[in-house]
Amino acid sequence: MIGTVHYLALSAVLFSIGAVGAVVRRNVIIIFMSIELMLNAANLAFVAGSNSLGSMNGQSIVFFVMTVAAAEAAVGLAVILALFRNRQTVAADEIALLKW
Amino acid sequence: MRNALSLLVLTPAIGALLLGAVPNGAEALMRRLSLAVSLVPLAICVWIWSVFDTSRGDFQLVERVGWLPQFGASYMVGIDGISLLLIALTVVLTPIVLIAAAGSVHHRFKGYLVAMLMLESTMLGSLVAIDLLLFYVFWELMLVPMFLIIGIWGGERRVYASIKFLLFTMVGSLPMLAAIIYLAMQHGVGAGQVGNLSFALGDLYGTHLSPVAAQACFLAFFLAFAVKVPMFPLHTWLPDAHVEAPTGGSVILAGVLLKMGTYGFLRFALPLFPEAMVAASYWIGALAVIGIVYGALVAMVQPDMKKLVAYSSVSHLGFVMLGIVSLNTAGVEGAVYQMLNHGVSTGALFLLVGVVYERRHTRLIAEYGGLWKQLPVYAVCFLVVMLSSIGLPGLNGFVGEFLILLGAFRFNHALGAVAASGVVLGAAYMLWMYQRVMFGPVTNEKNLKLTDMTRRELATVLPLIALAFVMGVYPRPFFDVMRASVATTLAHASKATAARDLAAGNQPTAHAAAGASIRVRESPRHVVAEPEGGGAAAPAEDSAVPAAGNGEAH
Amino acid sequence: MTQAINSGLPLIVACSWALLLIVVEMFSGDRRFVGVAWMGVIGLAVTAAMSVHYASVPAVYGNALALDGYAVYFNLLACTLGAAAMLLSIDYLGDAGIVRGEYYSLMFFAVIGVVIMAAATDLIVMFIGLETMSMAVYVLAGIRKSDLRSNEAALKYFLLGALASALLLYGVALLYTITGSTVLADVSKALSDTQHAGADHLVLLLATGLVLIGFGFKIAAVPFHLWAPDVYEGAPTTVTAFMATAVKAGGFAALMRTVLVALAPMRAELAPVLWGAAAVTMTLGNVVALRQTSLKRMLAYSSIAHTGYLLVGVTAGTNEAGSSVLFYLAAYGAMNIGAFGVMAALARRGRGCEKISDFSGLAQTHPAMACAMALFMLSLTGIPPLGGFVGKLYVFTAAMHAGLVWLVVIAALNSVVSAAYYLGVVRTMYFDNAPADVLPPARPYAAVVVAVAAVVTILLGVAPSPVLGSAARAFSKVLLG
Amino acid sequence: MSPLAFYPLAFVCIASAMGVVLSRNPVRSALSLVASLFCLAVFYVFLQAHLVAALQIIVYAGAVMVLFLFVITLLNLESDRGLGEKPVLSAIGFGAGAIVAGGLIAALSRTSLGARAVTLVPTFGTTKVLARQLFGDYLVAFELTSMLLLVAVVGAVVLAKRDGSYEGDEQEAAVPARSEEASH
Amino acid sequence: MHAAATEVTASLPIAVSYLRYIPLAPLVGVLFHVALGYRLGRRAVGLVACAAVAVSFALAAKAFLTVLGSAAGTVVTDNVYQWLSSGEFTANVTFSVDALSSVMIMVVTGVGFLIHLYSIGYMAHEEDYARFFAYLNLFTAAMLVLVLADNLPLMFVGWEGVGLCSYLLIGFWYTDPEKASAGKKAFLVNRIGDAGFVLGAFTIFWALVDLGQGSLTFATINARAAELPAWASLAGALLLFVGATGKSAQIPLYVWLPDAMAGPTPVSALIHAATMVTAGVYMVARLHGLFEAAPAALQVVGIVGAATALLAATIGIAQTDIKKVLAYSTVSQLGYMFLALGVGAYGAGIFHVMTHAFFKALLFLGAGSVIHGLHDEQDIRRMGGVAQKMPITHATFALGVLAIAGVPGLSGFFSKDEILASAYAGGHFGLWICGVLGASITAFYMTRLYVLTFRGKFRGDHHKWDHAHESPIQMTLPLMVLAALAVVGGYVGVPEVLGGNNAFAEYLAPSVGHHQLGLAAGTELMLMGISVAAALTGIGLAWVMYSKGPDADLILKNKLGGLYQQMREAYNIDAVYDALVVQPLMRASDALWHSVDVRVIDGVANGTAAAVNSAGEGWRRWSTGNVQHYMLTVLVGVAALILALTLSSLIGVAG
Repeated sequence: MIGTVHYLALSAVLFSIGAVGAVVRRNVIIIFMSIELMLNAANLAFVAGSNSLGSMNGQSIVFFVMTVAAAEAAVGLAVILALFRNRQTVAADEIALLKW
Repeated sequence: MRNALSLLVLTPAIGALLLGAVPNGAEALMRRLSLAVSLVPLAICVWIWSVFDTSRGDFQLVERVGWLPQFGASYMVGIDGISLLLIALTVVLTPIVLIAAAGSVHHRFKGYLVAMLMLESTMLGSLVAIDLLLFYVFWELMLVPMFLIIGIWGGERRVYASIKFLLFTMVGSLPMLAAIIYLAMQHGVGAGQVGNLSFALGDLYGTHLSPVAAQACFLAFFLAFAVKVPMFPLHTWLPDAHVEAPTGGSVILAGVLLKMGTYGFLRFALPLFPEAMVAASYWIGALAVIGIVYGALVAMVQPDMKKLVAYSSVSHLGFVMLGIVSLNTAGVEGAVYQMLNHGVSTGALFLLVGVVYERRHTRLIAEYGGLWKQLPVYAVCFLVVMLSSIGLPGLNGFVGEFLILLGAFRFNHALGAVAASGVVLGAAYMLWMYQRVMFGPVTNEKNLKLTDMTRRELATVLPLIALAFVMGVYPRPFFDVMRASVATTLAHASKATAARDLAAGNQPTAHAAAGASIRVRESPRHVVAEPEGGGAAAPAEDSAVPAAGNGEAH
Repeated sequence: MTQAINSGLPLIVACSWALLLIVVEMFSGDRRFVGVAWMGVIGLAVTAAMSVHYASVPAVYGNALALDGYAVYFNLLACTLGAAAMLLSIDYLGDAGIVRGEYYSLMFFAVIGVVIMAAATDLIVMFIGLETMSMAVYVLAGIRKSDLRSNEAALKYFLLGALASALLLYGVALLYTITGSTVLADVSKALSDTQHAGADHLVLLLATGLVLIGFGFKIAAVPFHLWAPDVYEGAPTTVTAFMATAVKAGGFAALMRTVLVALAPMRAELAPVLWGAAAVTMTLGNVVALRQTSLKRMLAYSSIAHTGYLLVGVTAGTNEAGSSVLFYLAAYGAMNIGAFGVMAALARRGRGCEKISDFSGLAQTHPAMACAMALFMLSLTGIPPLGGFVGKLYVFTAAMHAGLVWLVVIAALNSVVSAAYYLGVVRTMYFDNAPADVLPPARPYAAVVVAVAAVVTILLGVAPSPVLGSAARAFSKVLLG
Repeated sequence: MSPLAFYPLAFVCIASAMGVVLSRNPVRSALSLVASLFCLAVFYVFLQAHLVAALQIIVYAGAVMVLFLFVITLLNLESDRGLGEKPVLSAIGFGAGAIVAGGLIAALSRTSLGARAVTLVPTFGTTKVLARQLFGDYLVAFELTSMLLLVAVVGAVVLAKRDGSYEGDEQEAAVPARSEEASH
Repeated sequence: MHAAATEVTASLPIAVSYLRYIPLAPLVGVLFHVALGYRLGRRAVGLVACAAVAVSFALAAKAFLTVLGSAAGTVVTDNVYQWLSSGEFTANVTFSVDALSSVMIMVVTGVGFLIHLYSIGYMAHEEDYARFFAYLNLFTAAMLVLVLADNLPLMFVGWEGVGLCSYLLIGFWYTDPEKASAGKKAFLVNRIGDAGFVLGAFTIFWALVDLGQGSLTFATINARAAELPAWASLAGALLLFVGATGKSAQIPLYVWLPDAMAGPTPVSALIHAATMVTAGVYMVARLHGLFEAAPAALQVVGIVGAATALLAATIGIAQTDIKKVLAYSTVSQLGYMFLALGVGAYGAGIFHVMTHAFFKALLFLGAGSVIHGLHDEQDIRRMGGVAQKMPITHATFALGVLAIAGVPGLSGFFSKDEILASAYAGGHFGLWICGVLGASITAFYMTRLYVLTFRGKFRGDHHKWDHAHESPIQMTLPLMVLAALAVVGGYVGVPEVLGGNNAFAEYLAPSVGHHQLGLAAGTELMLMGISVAAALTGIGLAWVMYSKGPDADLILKNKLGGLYQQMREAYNIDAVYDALVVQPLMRASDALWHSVDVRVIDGVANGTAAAVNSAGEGWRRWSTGNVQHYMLTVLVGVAALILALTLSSLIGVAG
């Protein structure tokens, strides 16, 4: 029988994949997508939690997380756009002006 | 006047601010104003001296204003014999330095005067502070003006020297802050709650620390003060600081700043941790003696005059430390007196080196020779000051050194004997330097063009020479002022010292009896219910405001 | 019901004022948006005043927000720092090529974000507050669009911020799953119940770890500090000033409430982690700052070091330690606003004022500015009798009282290292002589802010009792039981 | 929900997540992200979170991912060489990721969650109940999110809209791109 | 208050207030010279200098007569003020004159006055005139303080004061580096002695404190000496004796006296013959109670005295510089004085001090007059026949030679004989033999000096001979007075066996005790005969060998072989000291400075700074600017934390 633990395990896997994706990829947008994936993993955990607890709080929290994700997407893409307009690149390792 | 001490501390600072407003052009106005400002503390000091009650060993003219009630720290100032003498030294040296500055400092003159006055203010502050935290505040503040003086008006390697001076002292003083906090906390431990913390020195005398904690705190205090003295292994900042500092800076650095270390031992380390201090007296004595011999030996081979005088300071202050550690009246009174002498003689030495440096812009002994013929007045002044520095009887150096050796000999024959050799070595390097500079034919033609001392330079050196003679021939007034205070300070450690002396095989010195006989007025609040009854009863701190009010509901 | 409304008034007024700001900005014609700036400053002042006025009645919204003493203290702190940053920006923006009026509204929103974080008693509301603030500051960091370094700063801050939010969120999710609620008080009660001790212990540990990491990023604790130097250096100076002071204060407000209230039962396991974080952060911040040539980047590492000192207070976790952190944040805020203010005052287009060498000989050319900067540097080092010293003293005393003797000794030695680079700046200003092209005269607004900051730093040192008292009162009711 | 349905769906979801990370072409990774979102939506339905599932598809998959695709095509990014160039970085990354996943799963497998047998109310997860909660307990949070979105929009406009602060636009007002170049 | 010496009658203190002016007068002179000297010209300076010493002489005479006139054991004291008091230690400025010090102040002021007079002539063409007389007056003041002091600390003030003046006066012609370093050497060697003196004083002081009466006045020391613990009195006495050897140029610290000849001749006469060098003798005599309490110390004093007497005499034979010969002769005569003290004959020692002051000052001033006449010629091998040119100097010098040789009838005979007799009576035969041997060698080298200088033909260059002339009256008058004193001086202490009543010893009895020889008249006369014979053989031998000229030295050289060369170079003890002490010290200090200060301590300081900087540089490189690295750090941080927490909780659960 599939219990809450399975769902949480799945969310953990998704979370790790997102984290790894954020680290290994050069393309900034892919990094951003990986972070979105991590957020979705958290959503899954919330829903699984609310299901196991039987209280609806989890689901309203998911609602808030989605709005935050949307807002983040808007600002993030705007930042990436502004950067692209100046540098014509989205590769993370080429954006290294500020160091040491 | 009610709060003489606060006035004493604040006048130079206010003067410095006034000076800041003076337009850059008016050099003459600046000189006169700065001198006038520096004379005010002198006047106050004279007044304090006249009103000072020499029979009382505890703090007088105590003022207390709440500053940080949450911590139990308050702006609490007071003086006793020892700090009065050092204050006198400071207020005498600063006007002299300001007069000398006119001749020697050329660029950013106003900044120099402001820094000097701020320095005087902070030094006086740390001498009058009897609240541990307030002392720490002034102790740290002293560094800043000195750092600027060495850094801005110094010689070639001034930046390295100023940073080295600063970091050496800070490495020493920050663990002390931790120790101070721990100590203050221990005082409050009775009531558990932080509120009843107290930094007032009077309260802290009786604090009970576990032996390990006492040892650790003592080591922290020792490190901070040993760097300042400077004691043997921690002294390498002094030659650099002296060589690179401008003349006025060196005078004040040698004259007063070095005494902060030894003053710290007498005012804080000894009364707060008597057992730890007495237990450590042997190895501190050994370090002091090493310092004496090492300082003298290294001074022998210095090519640079200022470095030589710097190492001689290491040697002289080795003597002072030896005197303090002997923990008997003769030794400690000799040590306090030697602090004054060193301030006078080494201050004068630096002024004289400055005189020649202004003309030839070099401090190398090899550059000079046969100056006596060219500058007879200079040579005679240099001779008298040198003799006072090597402790010729009849001048001030002898009185201090004689008493220190007397006390040290009582403490430990071996240390006393080796220290006596320091006297011989001291004469050796000084005379050799004097001969290479003053006697012999004029080797370097540049020396032929040298002019003798100007009236301004004489005005700075002659008072010190006169002081050297007076202090050598008639030291009574100085000893009267400090007698009761030294007895009280030693009374703190009397039990432990007596035990140490018994162990060392000679009878407990009469001072233990003398200490007790000097009527240390017990105030009920301070008597710590110790099983042995007497012991380190804190001396009555008859502050006007009862010291109990530390940190109730704010 | 009315009582709940009028005590929530400060927040409502603040939000509406921010909206008003956007509208006003649309209609203001001149390019320097002075009017908008003053509107912003007045708005902040009003918010602060109202929150103090209503502070007497601690309003609790369900269990989402609690405008208690703690929140009011941070409210005041954030508003003053925000107002200072806005005043600094008035004539800095025009010259720095930022022709966006929204600058002030975004900053206003950021302040509101901080207030929410401080007042939140529910992890989710705190998260939303955190995100509001972060969004605003991401944009502010990148607001000078034409400058590559500003874009890069915004990108780095955004990416790492998003990652940290994801981590924090996942931690909260796990906590929610185990304890059943996201309200701090309930979480704390649930955690202290025995039945969670056994099996769920490890998950709870991991969850608290993740939450700590989320906040650790915000206050730039090591090893999550790497973004701070780059972002501080890239962003416009006034934004950096805001970030270093108000944003950090917000981070600490949230961290303290979470760690000391919600995760209080877990503190036994957390203490070594916090202890380690504090020590490493202090040391790394000070040591790397030694090697910096750019003053902005040096101040970034110095703020990391001060995070370390603040973490000492958080590690101690007692009532006294909490109020010491509150006071330290105030003193630290004043010092940093002043230091960045001096930089903002002297910066001009084309002639940057970011490298330490730009300040050589400042004492001769701008004595007042140099003196103020020296004052800030000394206070940051902890030289008495300035605010920095009393702050450190208070934190050290609290930590010592909580038995963290060795941590205090490490902090003491760190102060020595910090003396080297702070006084390195003083050395450059006073010892070296001025270069040929002298820095332009200081800007009026910025000079005022610097002067006020200097006075506050001195007052906090000489007569800190009022602020000490309010900090202690503010923190007194935060800890449960 | 029977294991027969859970495992294949979980597998698809994980595969599409890996697709996001590994695929070289950004468009393909965007689409695989959409696929994983759909799987999640299905899970939500099984977890009786019907409204959330719907929102997931409409808001997330619909709006956000469209925005991503829009930006990707706007910048017409060509595919980069994926993980090829930085083997060390990828190795450490995957290692750390594995540790995180392993640790979490180990911790979760030992929790007492399994023991909670809770029978859900039939109306669990319906819009009415969720709405009553949103406007009841979470009213404050709800209002604050509105402000959050406002900030996001204002920010996006400030950054994205072309307003003459670039060289290309007005020469005079433009700021030399590298004015405050910090020469290290 | 002043407990008298054991066998001395109780002293009756007479409080006066004029004693303080004795040292004050020359001090006023010094101030005058320093302030106005250069402006007022030579005559005024000379006048004031001599006047100052004359005043002291008058007051000294008054004190002397008071002591002489009143009952035995009277002490004239003048308590000026309390100089120092700290804890148990107190030191007052108190001057006191008893029999012993009355003799000393008379000698110091008397001989001093004559030498001041002589210097006016001798230094006539010196441009630093005022500076010379300032130093001379300062010296007289310091010596008077030393002699008049009633306690050890005040004596030490005078003790180091005279050391300083000898440094200044030896290095008077400072332009010549040789002379300057001679002055420095004198001061440093004295300083070593003074260190011993100070340590001795401390030992005694603390021992007395343990007895309950902590005070360093001579009366207390002598009174309580017996009660001191054995080690304390022995150590105290020996350490004080080290001070005495430093000041009175005994083995091992005598090396500075021969080099002190670099100073002007009147300086040598005053300081290195008559007054300063006798300070050590005076100190030991003054503290006779202490030395008696430590017989071993007395033994050491006697042996050192005898050894020095012999050693210095042998060196004297081979010297060619007129002043060097007299210098070594002084060291030898001082040896005699210490020999006297060693055998307990304090009176005889002081008697020899007085007589030696007369004839040695005479000899030095005579030599000065010769050098002055021959335009700074000091090598006796290039002199000869000076008698014809300088009759008065010749006559007075001859008298001096006879006196020092111990020819009966002259002062030297009486004092030296009393010493030898006491040595014999005390059973110290070894010391007695050394004494007699020394006496003959002394007679030998003095006659050699006299013959080579005054007898035979002039061997120097003719230019000098033509200009040679007798010295002016200011120089010859003191010579004549001293010659008279050298002859008459002895009659004060004629021993009973020769019909005298040894008034001098009687007079000194209250201060230093007087113990009868206890020898049968016959033995005493026999001893006298032996010493006279020794003297005459010395004189005759030298006369015969050297009447033909200096080549007689060659005879001695091949007879004594290498020893003679050693004697000529004074056994090059200087080189030994230099190698043993000075060079190692310099090398050590150089090594210390470079290795310890620069490398070790600074090394550590700069090392830590460098370490912190390199750590900073390392961590600085950590922020590479690439976002991926930052993300990686965060991820690794998370992984590390998760790992740590899992492990700790597993251990926790398992543990």
